[in-house]
Amino acid sequence: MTDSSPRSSAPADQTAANTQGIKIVGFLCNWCSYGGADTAGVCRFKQPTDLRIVRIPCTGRMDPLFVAKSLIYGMDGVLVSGCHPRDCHYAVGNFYARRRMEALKLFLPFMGIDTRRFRYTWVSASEGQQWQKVVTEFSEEIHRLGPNPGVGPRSGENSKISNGLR
Amino acid sequence: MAVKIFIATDRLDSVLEKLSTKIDLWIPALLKDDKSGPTGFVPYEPGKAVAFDRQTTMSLKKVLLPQVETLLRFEYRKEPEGAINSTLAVEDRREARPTLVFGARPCDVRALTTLDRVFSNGPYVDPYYTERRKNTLFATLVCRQTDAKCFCSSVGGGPADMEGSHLRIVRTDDGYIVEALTKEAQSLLDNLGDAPDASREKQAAEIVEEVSRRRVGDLDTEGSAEAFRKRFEQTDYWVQMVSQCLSCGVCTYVCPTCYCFSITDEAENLKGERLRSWDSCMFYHYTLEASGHNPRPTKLERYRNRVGHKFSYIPERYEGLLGCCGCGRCIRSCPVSIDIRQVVGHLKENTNE
Amino acid sequence: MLETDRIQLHKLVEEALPELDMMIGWTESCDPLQTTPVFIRDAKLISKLTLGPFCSQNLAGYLVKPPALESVPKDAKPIGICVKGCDSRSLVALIQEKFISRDRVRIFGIPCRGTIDWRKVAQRVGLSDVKSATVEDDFLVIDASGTTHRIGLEDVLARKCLGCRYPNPIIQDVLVGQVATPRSSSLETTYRDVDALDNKPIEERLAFWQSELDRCIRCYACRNACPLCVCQDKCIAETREPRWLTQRVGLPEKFLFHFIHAMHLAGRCTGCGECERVCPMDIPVTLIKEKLNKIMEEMLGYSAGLDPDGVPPLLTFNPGETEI
Amino acid sequence: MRIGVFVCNCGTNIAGTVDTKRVASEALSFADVVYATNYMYTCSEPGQQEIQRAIGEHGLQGVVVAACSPRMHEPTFRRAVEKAGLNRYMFEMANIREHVSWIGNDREANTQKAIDLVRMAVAKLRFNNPLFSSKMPVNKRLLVIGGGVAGIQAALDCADGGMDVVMVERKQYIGGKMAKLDKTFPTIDCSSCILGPKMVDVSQKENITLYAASEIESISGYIGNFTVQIRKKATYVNWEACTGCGLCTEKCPSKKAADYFNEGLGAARAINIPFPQAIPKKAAIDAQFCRQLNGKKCGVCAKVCPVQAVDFEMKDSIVTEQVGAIIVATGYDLFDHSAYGEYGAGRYPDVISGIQYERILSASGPYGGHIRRPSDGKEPKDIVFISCVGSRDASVGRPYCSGICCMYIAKQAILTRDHLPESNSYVFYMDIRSPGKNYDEFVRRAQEEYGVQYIRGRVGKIYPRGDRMVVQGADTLLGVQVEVEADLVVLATGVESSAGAGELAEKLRISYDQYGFYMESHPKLRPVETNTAGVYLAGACQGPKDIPSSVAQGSAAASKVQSLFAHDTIETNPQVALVNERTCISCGKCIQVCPFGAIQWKELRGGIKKAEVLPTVCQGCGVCNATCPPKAIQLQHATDNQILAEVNELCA
Repeated sequence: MTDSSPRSSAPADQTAANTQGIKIVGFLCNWCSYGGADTAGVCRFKQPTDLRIVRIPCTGRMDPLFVAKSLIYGMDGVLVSGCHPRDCHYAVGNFYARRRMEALKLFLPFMGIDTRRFRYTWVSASEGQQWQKVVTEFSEEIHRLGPNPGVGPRSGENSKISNGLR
Repeated sequence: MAVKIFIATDRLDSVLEKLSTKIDLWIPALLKDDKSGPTGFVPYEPGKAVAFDRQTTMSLKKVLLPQVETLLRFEYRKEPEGAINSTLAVEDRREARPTLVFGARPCDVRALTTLDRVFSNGPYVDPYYTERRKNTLFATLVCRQTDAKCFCSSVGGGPADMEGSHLRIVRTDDGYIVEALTKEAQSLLDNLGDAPDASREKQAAEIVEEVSRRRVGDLDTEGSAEAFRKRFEQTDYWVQMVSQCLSCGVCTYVCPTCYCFSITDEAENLKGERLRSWDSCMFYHYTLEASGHNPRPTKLERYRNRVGHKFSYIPERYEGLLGCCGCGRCIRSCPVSIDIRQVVGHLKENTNE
Repeated sequence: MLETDRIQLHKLVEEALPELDMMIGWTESCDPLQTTPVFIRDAKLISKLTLGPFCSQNLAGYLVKPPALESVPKDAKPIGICVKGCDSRSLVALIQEKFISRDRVRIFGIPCRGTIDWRKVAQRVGLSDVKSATVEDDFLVIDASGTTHRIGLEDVLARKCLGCRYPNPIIQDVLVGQVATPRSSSLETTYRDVDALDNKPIEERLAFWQSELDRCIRCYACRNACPLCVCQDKCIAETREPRWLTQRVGLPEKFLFHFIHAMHLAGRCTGCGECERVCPMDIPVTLIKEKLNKIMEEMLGYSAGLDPDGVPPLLTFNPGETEI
Repeated sequence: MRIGVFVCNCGTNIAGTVDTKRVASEALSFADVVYATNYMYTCSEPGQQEIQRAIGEHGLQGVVVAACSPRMHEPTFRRAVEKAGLNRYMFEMANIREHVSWIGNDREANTQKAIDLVRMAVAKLRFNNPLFSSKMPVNKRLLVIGGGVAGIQAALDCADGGMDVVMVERKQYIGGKMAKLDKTFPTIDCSSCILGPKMVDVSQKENITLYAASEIESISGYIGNFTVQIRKKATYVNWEACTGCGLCTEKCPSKKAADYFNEGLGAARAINIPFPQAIPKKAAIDAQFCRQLNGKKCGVCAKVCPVQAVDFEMKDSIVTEQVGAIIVATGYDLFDHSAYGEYGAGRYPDVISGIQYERILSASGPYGGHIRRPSDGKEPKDIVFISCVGSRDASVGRPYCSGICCMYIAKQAILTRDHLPESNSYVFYMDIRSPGKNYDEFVRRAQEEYGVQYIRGRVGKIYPRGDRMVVQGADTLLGVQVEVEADLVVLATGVESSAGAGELAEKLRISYDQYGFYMESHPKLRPVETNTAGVYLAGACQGPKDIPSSVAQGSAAASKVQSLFAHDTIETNPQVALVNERTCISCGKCIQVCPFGAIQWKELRGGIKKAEVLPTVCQGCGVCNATCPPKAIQLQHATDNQILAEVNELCA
C-alpha cells in the first residue's frame, strides 16, 4: 500500500477521553451499507468506535420515528445508511426512505433538535473506503457538537418545568 | 397561635415564601405566559405569581394523585457466577411530606370526598394517596368568580363551602384574610401577619355571607341515578347526546373527581419501576381486555359510563354522594362543547320515549 | 348576510334531507363563542343548523370515526356535511385515502371568512363570563359581565385563519353563501408563524417547545380531533405492542408523542388547526404540522387536500429527484 | 427467556483488540442471560458443539454469538442452534470483528463497544419469536439472459440435466463476443471451431427455447416463481418460415448497411444474416437501412424470398415466460477508444481496436482472413499494439485491469507473424498480466519465438506521416523516447460493462458496482450468486473475464440452479411482514407502498377489510412496517419492538 492509501489517511485512534460517552446509532440496510461496513472491516480501515450499528433489512424499513426516538432519548448522533438510489435490493425501498429522511432532517431543527446530529447516506457493499469516510466524518462532527443535550429529563413524573412556567 | 391574619395584596408573595419554609406549598399559577392562558397547581417558587382570578384549568387532583407516580422500583440482582439465581429487590416509594395547597376552591376540595371514598375509606386503602391526603392541608378561597359553567350548588357544594378545608381565604379589596378553620392549621399562620382590622373583618364577613347565599347552577340531580339506569339501554339517547364526542381524555383529566388509573411496569434490562398513571374511561384502551374484546367499543358506551359513574354508580354505592363537584371544567375544556348538565338533565325527560 | 346564508342552508338541507342518511352540521352550544357539532336525521332539527365564525369545528373527521358511521350499512344513503374551506381539504384527503368515497357524501360547501378563537376573545374581554356573542359586519359584539364589547373580527380570528389560502371549499355539491377572498396567496404569509420560530436560534426553539410541550397532559384531544389521525384507538402512543411510549409524562414522552402525530401527518395534514384549537393546555400543536406542511410544499411541491386523485408524497417516490 | 452468550476470540482476530473474556462476563449481568463464555473459534466444529452442549446443559432458549459479521456466519450458527433443538430465529449475532476489532486498536473502547453490541443483541433476542418457513413449489425452468459463451455453457449444462431453459439474447445471433474472435489464447485454437458446436447444440436441444433479437421487458416474482416478460424485437422476417437461404441478402439493393458483426470494417446489406455460422441462422432487416421501411419503393427481399418470410408490418411483441431461476450472462462491451485524443480519437482508419483486428484476422471476416489495413487495403509491414486502452486509467474512469488485453495482444502478434512472416510487431505495454494456466509461457513465446518487440511504456501520441502512422512513446526500461513508424496500430481496448446493465439490474433487483458490473453475493465464497435469491451471474457481466473463467462461471451458475432445481419445493423466508388484524385500521397504505404487490385486502366477516400479506411474495423489505401508522403490520425478525429494544439499550 502506498502512502495515499485509506489506511494511513484515517485519523489516529481516538483516545479514550474523547470517545467517552459519545454514542452514535447507525441504522444500516443489510444489503449495502451493512456490507459496506463489513468491507471496511475486512480491509482494516480504521474508524472511530462511537458507532453502534443496528441492522435493518432496508432503509425502507426506517421509520423516521426511530431517528426521532433516538435523538429525543439522548443518542448523540444517528446515522442512516442504505443502498445507493436505484441500487436498492428491494428496488425502491431507499426511494421511500430518501423522502422520509429528508423531511425529518428538515423538520428536526424546528423542534430545537440539531439536525447535524442526524445524517443519512448511501454506501454500497463494495464501498468500504467510503464507509470509513462517512463514519469518520460523522463521528468527528458529533464530537465537535458534544453530548446531545436532549429535550428534557426522562423522569417518570412531571418534570420540574412542568410545574409551571420557568 | 394565630387564628386569622390579613395579608395585603402586595405582601402575598413574601408571606407565601415564608409559608413555604414551613411546609411544602402548592399554589395556582399560570402555566403559560398569557394571562388568559391555562392554569394549574404548581409547587411554590419565590416570585411565582398566584393565579387567583379564576378557577384553574387543571384541578388540584394532581397534588394527591399525580398524573404519573412511581409506586415502587425494582431490580433483579444476579449472582455473579451462577447467573441463574436472580433475586428481586423492591424499593417502596411511598412518601408524603406535609403540604399546603394555598388557593384551592371549594369545588376542588369537595371533590376529594369522592377520592377519599375510593382510596382511603376502605375496604382497600391506597397507602400512596392516603398518606398524602393525611399530610395535606387546604387553604380555600371563598369563590366569587363562578361562571355560566359552574354548578357546584347543584351537586351538594357551594361557592363558600368550607367542608374539608383547613383554612379559609377571603379576598378583600386590598388583600386576603386567611382564617384557620382547624387546630392543625393555626400554627401555620404564626408570624405571617397581623390579625385583620375590624373594617376588613367586616367586609370579609359580608363577602362570606353574600357568597354563601349564592346558588350556583340549576341542575336537578334528584333521581338521576335511577333515570340513568332506565336510559342505559337507550342507544338513541346517547347517540343524540354525545355523537359529537371525540373520545379524548380532556374531561377526565381536568376533572377533580375522576380518579381512574392504570398501572404499568416499565423495565429496561434488570431495572424497572411500577408506574401509576391517570387513565381515562374515554379511551378505548381503558376497557380493552386481554382477549381483544372491548365491552365499551365506542364513545357512546364510554361517555355513558362517565355519566353513569358520576351520577348513578357512585351515589348508589356511597349513600347518595355524587361523583361530581360541579366545577364545570369538563364543559369549559370540551373541544366540542358537550355540556354534561344537559346530558344529566335530560336523563329524566320522557324516559319511556 | 350571515342570516341569509343560514336561511339558504336550511332550505338546501330541507330539500336534501330525504335523500340523506343524516346531515352533519353545527349548532349553538352552551358556549356563545363556540358551536357544537350536530347530527340531524329529523327535519324538525334543521332550523338548529347554524354557520358563521363560531363554527370552528372541522366536521370531516366524523365521517370516518366510529360510531357515526359504524351502524350505517354499505348501501346507505349519502351523508350530508357542512364544510368550510379547510374542512373540505380534510375531506379531499379522506377521499384520496379511500376512507370515504365521494358518492357517500353530499357536501354543503361554506365559504369561510375565518373562525373565532375563544382564547383571543378572552384576552380582550378578560376572563369574565361571556353571556352572548354576535357578529355585526366585521365586528364581534360581546356581552360579558354586563359590559358590551365591540371587537374587530380580524383581531380574534384563529391563527390558522390569518394565513388561509383556501377559504372556499375545494369540493362541494352545493355552495352556501358568497365566495370568500383568500387571506394569503404566498408561503410567506401562510407560514409566517413557522418562519418566525425558525428565525430564532435553535436553543430558543428548543426552549420554546420544552415550555410549550411540557404542559401537554397527553389527553389526546389533538389526536382525536384530527380528521386525518385515522388510527384513533389503535394509536401507537397508547399501545404496548409495539411499545413506542410509556405512560410517563416527562418531556421525552411528550416530544415523541408530538413527533408521532406530526410524522404521521406529514404530507397529509391539511392545516385545519383542530389539534391546536382543542388543546386544553393551549399548546400551538398545529405549528408543528405547519412546519412539515411547509417542508412538503418546498421539497416536493405538495399541498395536502387539494386533489382527490393525488397521493400523499411520503407514500410514493420519484427515482429522479436526486436533489433531495 | 434463558439466553446464552458466546463471545468468539476468532483466534487473535477479535481477541487481539477486544477483551472477549470481559465481554462474556459483562454479558452474564444482562437480563435473561444465564450462560456466557468466550471461545477460540466459535464457528469451528468444536465451537458449534460447545453452543449445542450449552443449549442442552443450561436449557437455553436463545443464543447470542458475538463474532464476525452475520453476513458471514449467521447461517452457520442458525443451523447449529437448530440442530440443538432451538428455532433458528432464536439466535442473534453481534458483529464484533468487522465492526469492532478490525477497525480500531483501542482495546478499552473496542471492548466497551463489543459489550454494547452484545447488550443490543440480547435486548433484541428477548423480543424474538420462533419463525417457521412454509414450502412452495419450484418452477424448474431456467432463464438465461445473454447468449455469449457463459450463457451458452450455463444453458447447455442445465439442458443436459433435463431442465427447460429459456435463453434471451439481445442480438439476432448467439455466441457473443467469442463468435467474433478468430483464434483463442493460449492454445491458438479456432474460436468458431470450439464455440460453433455449442451454438448448434443450443439451437437443437429440444428443451432450450431461444429468443434471439429479444430483450427482458420486466421481471416479477421471486425464487422458484419468476414471471418474465420478453420483448421480441421486430426483425421484419418471420423466423418460423425463414430457412436462412440468404437469397434476400444477395438481392438486397441497400448495400451500405452497417456491418456490426465486422465492427464496421465492411458493409452489410439491410437484410442479412450476420455471419455464415450464425445461430439462429435467420435473416433480419436493419430498419435503419431498409429502403422499404424508410418509405422508398423496394420490397425486393419480400419478392425473392421463396417462403414469403419477409413481413414489413412486423411489430415488437411481448411473450411471457414462467421460470424458477435466472442466470444473468449479459457479458461486456469494449471501451470506445475515441476517448483518447492522443490516439487520434478514432479519426485514423489505420488505428483500430483489438476486436476489429480480430475480424481482420478471421477467415470469415471482411478481408477473408488476409491482413490488410482498412485505409488502403495494403498489407502492413510494421504493426504496433498498444495495451491498456481504457484499462488501468483513472483519467477515463476505468481504473481496473481488463484482464484479457495482454493476452489477446500476444495472440494477435503471434497470428500476425503467422500470416505475414516478414512483418514486425511492436507491443507498448504497462505491465504484462498473464497469470492463467500456460499464459505467461504464451507471452514469452510471442517475445522469444515470434520476435514480437515488447516496449514497456505508454504511448504519448499517434499521428500520421505520409501514409503511415507515427507512434511516439517512452521506453521506461531504457529511459528513452521511442518512435515507431507503423502501417497499422491496434489498440487493446479494455472491458467495460454492457450497455444497459444498470436498467437490467433494476429489473432483476440486483446491485451493481460503480462501473456497472453486477455484484456477487460474496467476492470469494458466493461468486455466482446475487443478493436476490434465484438470480445468478455468469461471465463478464460480473467483471472482466477471459473465456475459461466465463465458461467456468457458466457451469458454476448452472450447478447452483441444478441444486435449486433438485428440490420440488423451496422453503419460504419467514422474515416477512405480518398483519395484526386487530390493530389494522384498513387504511391501505401498506398496499400502496409495497414494492412487490405482496399485500392485498382480505375480507372478514361483516365485510370489514383488513390487509393481508402473501408470505411467498413478500420479500421482507419492511417499507410497509415503516409506513403503517398504527404499526399493525410488523416485519418479522425486524419488528418495531426488536429495533426499539436495541435503541433503548443504547439510550439507557
